[in-house]
Amino acid sequence: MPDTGNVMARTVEYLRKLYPSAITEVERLRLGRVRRDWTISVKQFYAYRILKALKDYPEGNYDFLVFATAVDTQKDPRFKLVYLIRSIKMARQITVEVPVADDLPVQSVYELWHAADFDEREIYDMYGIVFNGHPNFKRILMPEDWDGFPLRKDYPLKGNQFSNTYLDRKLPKGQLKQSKHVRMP
Amino acid sequence: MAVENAFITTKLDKLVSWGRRSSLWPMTFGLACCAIEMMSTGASRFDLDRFGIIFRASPRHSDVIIIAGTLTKKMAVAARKVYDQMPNPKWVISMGSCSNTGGPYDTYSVVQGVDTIIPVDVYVPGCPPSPQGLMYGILQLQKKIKEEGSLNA
Amino acid sequence: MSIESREMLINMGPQHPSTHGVLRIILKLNGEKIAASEPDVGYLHRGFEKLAENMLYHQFIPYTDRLDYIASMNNNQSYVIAVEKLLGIEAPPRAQAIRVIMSELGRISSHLVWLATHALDIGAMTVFLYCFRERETIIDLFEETSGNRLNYNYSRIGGVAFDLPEGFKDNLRKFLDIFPEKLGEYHRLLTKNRIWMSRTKGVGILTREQAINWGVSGPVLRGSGVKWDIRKAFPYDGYENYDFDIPTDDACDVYGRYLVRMEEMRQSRRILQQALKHLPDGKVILEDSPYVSPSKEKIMTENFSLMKHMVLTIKGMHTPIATLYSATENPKGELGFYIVADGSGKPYKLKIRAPSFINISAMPTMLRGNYLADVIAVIGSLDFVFGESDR
Amino acid sequence: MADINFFIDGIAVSAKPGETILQVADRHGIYIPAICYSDRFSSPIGSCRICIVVIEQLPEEDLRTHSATHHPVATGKCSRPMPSCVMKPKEGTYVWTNTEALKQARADIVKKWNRYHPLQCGVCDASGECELQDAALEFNITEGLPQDFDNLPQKTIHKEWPIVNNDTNLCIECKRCVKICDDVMGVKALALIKKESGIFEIDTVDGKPLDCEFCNQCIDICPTGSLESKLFMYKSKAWEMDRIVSSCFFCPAGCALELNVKDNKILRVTNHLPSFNDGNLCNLGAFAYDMNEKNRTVSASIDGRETDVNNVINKTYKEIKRIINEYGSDSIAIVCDSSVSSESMVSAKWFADLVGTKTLIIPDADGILKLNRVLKKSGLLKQSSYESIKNSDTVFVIGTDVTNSVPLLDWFIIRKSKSKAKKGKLIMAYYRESKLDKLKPISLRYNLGSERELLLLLILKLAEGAENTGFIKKIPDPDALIKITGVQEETIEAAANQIKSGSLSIMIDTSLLERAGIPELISDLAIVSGNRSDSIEFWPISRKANIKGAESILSGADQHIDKALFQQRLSEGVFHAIIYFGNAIERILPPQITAKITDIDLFVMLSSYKTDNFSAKKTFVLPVATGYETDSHYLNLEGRLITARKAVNAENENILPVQSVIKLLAEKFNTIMAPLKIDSGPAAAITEKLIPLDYEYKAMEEMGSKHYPYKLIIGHDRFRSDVSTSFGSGPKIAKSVGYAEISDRLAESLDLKSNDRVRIISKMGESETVLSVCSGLPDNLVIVPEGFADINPLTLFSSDDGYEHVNIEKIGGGK
Repeated sequence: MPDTGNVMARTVEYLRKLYPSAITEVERLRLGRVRRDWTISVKQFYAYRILKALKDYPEGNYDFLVFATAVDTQKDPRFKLVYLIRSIKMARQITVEVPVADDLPVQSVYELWHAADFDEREIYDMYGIVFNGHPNFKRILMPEDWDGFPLRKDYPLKGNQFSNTYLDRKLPKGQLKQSKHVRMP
Repeated sequence: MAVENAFITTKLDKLVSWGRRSSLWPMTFGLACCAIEMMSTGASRFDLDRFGIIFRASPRHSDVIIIAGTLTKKMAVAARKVYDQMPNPKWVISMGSCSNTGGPYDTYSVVQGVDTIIPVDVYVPGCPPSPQGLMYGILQLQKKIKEEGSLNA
Repeated sequence: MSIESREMLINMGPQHPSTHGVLRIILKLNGEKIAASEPDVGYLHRGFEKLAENMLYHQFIPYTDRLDYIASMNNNQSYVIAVEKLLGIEAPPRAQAIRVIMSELGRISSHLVWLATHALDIGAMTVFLYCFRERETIIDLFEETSGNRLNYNYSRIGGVAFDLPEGFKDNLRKFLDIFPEKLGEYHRLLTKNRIWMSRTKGVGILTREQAINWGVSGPVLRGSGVKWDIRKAFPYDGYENYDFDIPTDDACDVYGRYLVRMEEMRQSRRILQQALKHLPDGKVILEDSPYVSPSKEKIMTENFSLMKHMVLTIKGMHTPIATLYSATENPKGELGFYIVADGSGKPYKLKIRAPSFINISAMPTMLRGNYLADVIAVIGSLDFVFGESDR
Repeated sequence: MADINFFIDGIAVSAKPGETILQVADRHGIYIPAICYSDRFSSPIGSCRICIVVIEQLPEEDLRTHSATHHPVATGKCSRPMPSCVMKPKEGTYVWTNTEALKQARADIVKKWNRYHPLQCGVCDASGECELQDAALEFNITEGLPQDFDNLPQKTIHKEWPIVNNDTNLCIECKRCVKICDDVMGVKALALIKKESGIFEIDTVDGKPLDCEFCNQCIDICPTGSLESKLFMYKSKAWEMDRIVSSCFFCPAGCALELNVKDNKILRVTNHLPSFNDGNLCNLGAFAYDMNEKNRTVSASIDGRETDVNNVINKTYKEIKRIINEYGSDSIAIVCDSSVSSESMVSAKWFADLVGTKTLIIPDADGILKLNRVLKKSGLLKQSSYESIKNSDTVFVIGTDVTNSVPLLDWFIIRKSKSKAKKGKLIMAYYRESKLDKLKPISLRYNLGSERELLLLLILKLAEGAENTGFIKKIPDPDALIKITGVQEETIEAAANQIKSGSLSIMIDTSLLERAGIPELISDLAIVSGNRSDSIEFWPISRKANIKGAESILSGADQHIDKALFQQRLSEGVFHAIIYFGNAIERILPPQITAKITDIDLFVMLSSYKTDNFSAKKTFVLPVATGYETDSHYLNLEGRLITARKAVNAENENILPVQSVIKLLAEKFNTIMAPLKIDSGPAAAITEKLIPLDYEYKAMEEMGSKHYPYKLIIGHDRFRSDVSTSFGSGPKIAKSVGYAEISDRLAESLDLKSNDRVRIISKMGESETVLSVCSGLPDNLVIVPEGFADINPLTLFSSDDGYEHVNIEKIGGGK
């Protein structure tokens, strides 16, 4: 394993030099013996640039996107995009958080990491955040004619009117019946 | 004359249902965890072939469809289509809690019981049911076919 | 005379015997060759992440079984490690060793299922029967430990549910003794088999750069020549104490991935042997921790233990307010849990980084330019499970 | 005083004067565990000692050398553990909340509680919301104290108490129930009492079975399962129920509450929401929840025969059409109860517009509308707010027992008197003893019926000082007034001085306001008190939940007529059809009116509850959903729009929300009903122009005679049943039969005892009931409660003056 030293601090320093006002918060997580994960919060305006800079980070590219997801914070702005990216060479990873509003499209990172392909579609599917510059942007887990974004906090677990009548519309009449069993709440 | 006819019909009925129940060809409709147990049932240790059961991949070949796993709303449309493609007589085994009732997934995307979209003959409980359980379910179906007779199917 | 040719769209799945579940692929064919393809997933989307937000941390353990249901033990382990990290606790050494045993057994069993189905799809029926024979031995080991054949629900936050049963060590030792021979059997059947080689070599190429860019993990990544294993990079449950190698292959094709998995089974056996040899004594769960329910006996006799148990099962534990990602190396690849904890008994958000999901996304790259018949070879080599991919 | 700066756990904080350490920590987001503390109390109890902290007072030279993050172990100069809920911080001290010693001490306290705590979490109702359970986990108790099994303490289980089950074995003696009973409710029924065996137990103060307001507050605040509701016991576990945040609609206070629902059934009511009612609820809010199930109208019917809803709607349409064609649209009257939701009222008004009638009656809103008219003239009309009660210098209650009508206001008044600031004084003008008399107010105990005289006296006293004469055209003789009211002159003087002293909240019964002259007098009183619209608040008090909604609807409506006019037109035979929105019309309107209604051609009733003994020539009944079965809105006394959320599904598909029924009916008229728009109350225009109103005083007529020597009034018992709430079982458990109350002296003179059956006779008729003798009543009064099946006091009334002259006769012996 290469000598990484305090590589996380150096990474953040590098980013700060590139975009002085992009990073709003740096959080270093320590829970018991948890390994050193750093989390940086980035303004949406700089997000793509910061991620690109991380991918091209000279000491060891953050070339592996572990996952991208979103969190419905129920605050303003409503969502927070989360990218966890990893440098395989240095065996280090960094979390980039980008607060975004629910009505503004976000720049896709597909061009940086193709791994974002499915993840970004899933974020759209589950949260309704729209990405610009994605080659095949549509729902992924839910049917394409689905309405509603299930992982939003205001979406009920057991579904809404739309989801409960979804099959009524999809299957011919007379093929559906009420379930026999009764569920305890 | 009438008596003779009835005699022959009963015998034929028995013969047909014997034939049917002894060569149940299930359509594999493996959806989730239960599919693995269904595979185990068909594999070396439990060996479903000895019951005359050979898994088929095409609905056109099949007599019985084993719905093995969680049926989601996205998949339900396909499930119904596959069922409709099967020739009569056809039977349905619902394998596992998910396909029986929705199981632990009382969520927006899961069909709460496969019997809401296709008629089920045998429900096999378990999460997942053991291969023995599935075999018992299949034997129950054979019993059912025997008792129903071929004319009612 | 000229023959007019045009591209043809073929729909494969979601009900197809060799898609290993409910994958649908839309293939654009140029003659026999695949010009483009688009995998369509989500046919088994059950709402795991939404469910997790609506239940206590410990209630979610049985659900993790049903992610990658071929390697349930590994999922359990991965999830409880994530929660343990969040809480800042660590399981006792014996529990950690037991988890390692279970997860390595799970890896072998998962690879056996992969090999069985992969070979069956390509046409080798015998391997299917052989592999399931060996797998049943492992399933029996799991069954005597946890009580179930498939979804074990064995790991607990702070340890494991029960200690190993009597005779487990002997049974495991017996299995480990015969396993190399069986592995050799598979090699003899496939590795130098002409048909096998021509069906797999040079098929489904995913170069090193592509593999990293597509974010694939596990044997698929290692099959593209990247030496990356979470067990080595970010060790958990004492993996740093075991001596094992990370197999890689630079062929970047289906055959390379096959070799990697075959070798992984051998390495798993090595780990298992070490774990058996150095299995520590002691407790299997943190008994006095405020995050762990007391033992049944205590609950029935001591009111404070009963109260503790009641609160833990009704309201759940108080977690720190923190965000955390924790991953383990599963048979399919890197299974990670990203937990946003708001201090209550339920996760505010739980993202499951499913290896299958990401691995499927790389499939069009591998398929491009291959023949239609190679689709199932590529699918087999990716070894995905839809419980995990669609969640 | 300046803020006090000190440190909690090394964090610099500042306390406002009077704040305790716990409050400061809470404000700064520092967690200190506490069991007996609740911010619903005016002062801390200080009994559990879980909130202990150590305080480190360093000499000044040490202080300088220490950084803010130093740890107490370093100095060893800590105080012994002090309860932070009581301790006030001192400048520059270091407070440590979580040292190892404190953790140990807290664990020891919990161990002591646990020592003989029964091992019954599995069956205990509190399980899942029990604070002792939480403590066991929070302080991670892993070993217990040794138990002496030969000498297990045997504590009492009070199974004999009504509604409340008190298992003292589960008690941890935190005294929260004692505190809330005394401090918030002002009842003082419970106490921690030393028993003969030397053990302390929670028991009633007098040792008799509990006999109180049954407000559920002690049950709600009990940290363990010691106090439990018998209505809820063994019905469900806490975690199995969905908690639906809703609002109470039994009185116009509109308290927030949570309905605990399981299997489409409301099982209990809890409340821990931050709201203006601080989580407090009264007996109705807490126990009348099952009125959703009893005595319901579940199907549409025509003259008692059950039929399809659409059939009834069809027939209704045809009948209305026929009546309009024959007699014109003004022959249709729309009557609406004022305890129904705003949806009902808006629908009623909308339907009135649809059929073109000019008659819309909401009977109980008459008084409030009269007051509004007067106040608008004098420029005092505005929307009151609960916050202002807390700040006002004087609360003047006249002619109403707020405890009984709107308990929320009662709690505000009690809280005012209990709080340390002791700001504000209460003037209680009421003809009988009430709960608020415990607070030692300026008590104006007037003779029933002399409210006008009392107000006049106050105005005269106030006008003297303020040189504000000319309010009353004909000034009556004060001595005569004093004689009529029966109040001491000094007391009136004291009350007048208090009224003058600053901002004022006037609480007055709406039925009082219906009487001639009272609204004018109230307005005049406000003017001569020297207050302007920013420092005076009017609270028309009524039991009707949506009285403010009625006010809001009718303020903009030109159709409204009052009860008297309605009665007059009714007797003239103007009306041929009445459409009624509400329940049990015979209990809402006086019998003179209801008797006329029975003769009418068509009576359509949109109600949720069955009415057995009322019918017209044609009676159509359409079932409507209750506030539990559909989202409905009410305007509370503050004019705030409150929402009662749907908690359960209706029993069958016949039961529809009222607006849906009207929508179906409207479709027959080929009209499409737009979605209802419900807004909060009318914004009152305030003009700072005070116009003295002229009011001509006429001396009170003495109507009593030797045949009818006593005055009958409608009362409400402790367990405040009301027309609609009487359908629930909660009130009936505490009191199943309605009693007529008379004073002990009167009983003695008539040789009557409690439980005797008596006949009450008035000009209108007679009625039989059971007697209850109690003290604290004027001697000439008979009080009959409303809301009981066996007696309806309304049938005895001849006028709407609020009282009726009656006689009492004994029939036979007691039961």
